[in-house]
Amino acid sequence: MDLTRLIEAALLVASEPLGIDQLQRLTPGGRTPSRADIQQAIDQLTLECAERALELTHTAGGYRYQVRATYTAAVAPLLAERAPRYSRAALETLAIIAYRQPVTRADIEDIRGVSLGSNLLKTLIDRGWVRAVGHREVPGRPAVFGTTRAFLDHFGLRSLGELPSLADLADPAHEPQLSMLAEAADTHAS
Amino acid sequence: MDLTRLIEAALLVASEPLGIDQLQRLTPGGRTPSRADIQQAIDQLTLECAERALELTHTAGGYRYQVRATYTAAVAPLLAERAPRYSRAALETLAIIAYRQPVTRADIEDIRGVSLGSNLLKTLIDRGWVRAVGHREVPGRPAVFGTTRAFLDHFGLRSLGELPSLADLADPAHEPQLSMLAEAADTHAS
Amino acid sequence: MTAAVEPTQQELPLARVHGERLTRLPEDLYIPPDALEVFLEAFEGPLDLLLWLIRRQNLDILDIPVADVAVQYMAYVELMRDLRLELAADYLVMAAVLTEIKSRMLLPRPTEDDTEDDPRAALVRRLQDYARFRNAGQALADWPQFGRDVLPLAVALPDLDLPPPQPQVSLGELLAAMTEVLARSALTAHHHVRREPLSVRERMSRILGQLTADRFTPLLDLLHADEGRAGVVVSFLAILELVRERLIDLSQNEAYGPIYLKAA
Repeated sequence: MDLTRLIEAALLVASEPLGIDQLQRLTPGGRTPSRADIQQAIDQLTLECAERALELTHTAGGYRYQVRATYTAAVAPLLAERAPRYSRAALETLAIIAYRQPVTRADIEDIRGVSLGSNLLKTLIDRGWVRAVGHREVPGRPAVFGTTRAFLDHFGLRSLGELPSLADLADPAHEPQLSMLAEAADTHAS
Repeated sequence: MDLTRLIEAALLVASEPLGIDQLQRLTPGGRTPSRADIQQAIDQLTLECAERALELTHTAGGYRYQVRATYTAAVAPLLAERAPRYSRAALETLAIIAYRQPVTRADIEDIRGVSLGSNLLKTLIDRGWVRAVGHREVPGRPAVFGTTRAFLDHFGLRSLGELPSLADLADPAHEPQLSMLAEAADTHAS
Repeated sequence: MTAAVEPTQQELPLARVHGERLTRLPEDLYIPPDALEVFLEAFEGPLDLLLWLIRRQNLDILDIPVADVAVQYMAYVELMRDLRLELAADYLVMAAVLTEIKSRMLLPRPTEDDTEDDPRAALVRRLQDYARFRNAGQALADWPQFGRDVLPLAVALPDLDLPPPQPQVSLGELLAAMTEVLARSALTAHHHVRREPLSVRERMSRILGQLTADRFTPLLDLLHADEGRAGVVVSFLAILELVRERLIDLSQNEAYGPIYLKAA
């Protein structure tokens, strides 16, 4: 059985990204393939996708097939459920944990200037994006939180280093929904 | 947007087969494709699969991509499907059989202090880890059970003597001569 | 309600001029309360509200006219109160901070350019820090997400008659189970758990498996010289134990004659 096809089959049906270690468990003809063999097969498969609606990406957890973003809007009506939307509070909290990890709940509240809704961290933990990674040695020994590999996989990242640097984000370039709402309110006002 | 690629994307993300009617709801450039257009695209996609690990199948419900059956067995071990776990009762029964064999069902019940579920021994026998090795000459001639070669193989043991020792565990009842003799034998054997 | 809306909405454009006093323009204004509520509830806290006030007027974050901004901030907080929005205590804490900075700004400072002594410095740092994460949160929201922007495949795997996955057990689990059993039986105490070396118990099973109930097997067939003295001892002990536990029958037709075994 051809290793490239075997890897293709595994990646087509896997529900999580597969790393090279995992792919080495595919043993065509009873022989464990070398990492180089697998890398070569992956390169081949990546090439084969070039003209197609799917792509082979490399994230922290390994390799994953996905349908290119170009087609998402067109095929979305065929999907059973829509992806959930996360609140600004959740995304800001996630960003603080991603960039400043490990952080305590108090650190997050300090940066955001508001106390954290009780379910917010739980939502991120249940989603598998955040986990308690230890405790800070201060009174009360509060838990410190960090992001997970599932977080990187979800955002298609190989490492946290692929996120834009905080310095680049310092410029208040874009005003999100808020300004649009304000304009709507102003329009009503005048 | 190319109709063929759009159909490819739709078939890749759909969890159910899609019929031509459903595929006609994909409207690249706002134009509803004809059935002939769709058939042509499907033929093209079928052709593209020829050398690959997946195939485009046509069932009563419509078209869907699936991995060729040749690869199922090879990739199955990699899939995320979690193996079930044995109950505590099953683990204890297995342990008693391993450490105290040959034992009857009544022995096991006596040691555990509870009666044994009817399927429990059958589960371990079906798994190939336990077998009836004989009968005890008492009324009813109950079967006595022992562990098998497959049991040793699963745990990577050459013999039961390699099982972790219970010597350190609190066990007041010690058989003097017999065990000393046999331990001497073990020492010789190793 | 109208009265509360009025000053805020009218002051804002005028507050752009640095240092200039706000002029109240008495004018009737009306914003549907629902829209206003949605708008106000969208603020993620006092820092968010302050940032919005500053950016909306294109103010320099490093040179915030605290007195003006404090007035506007309080107007919004009052508005939230009037609308009976659930007002986080954090908003009131910030109001106190602004008031304090405002009063310290009135005190003479050693040098005008000394930013370290600027009473606004701590607030500016907090605002800048929050602004970064506010943008970072937005960047994450915009980032391509798996399942939202790029879609997972739902390619079927044809179901061959594969055996269902079997539970895996580790030696550690097995030992833990036995430990548990022994601990319990020690507690109940009515049961006396016997222990023989495992090599003997294993040999007992093996020998039992070799014997049948309908035929006698000579003892010597079960003792293999190639296992060495130790192996023979283990087999012999196993046979004795099997006899004792009434798992096998042992027969000898004459003194010193061959010994035969059969399964019970």
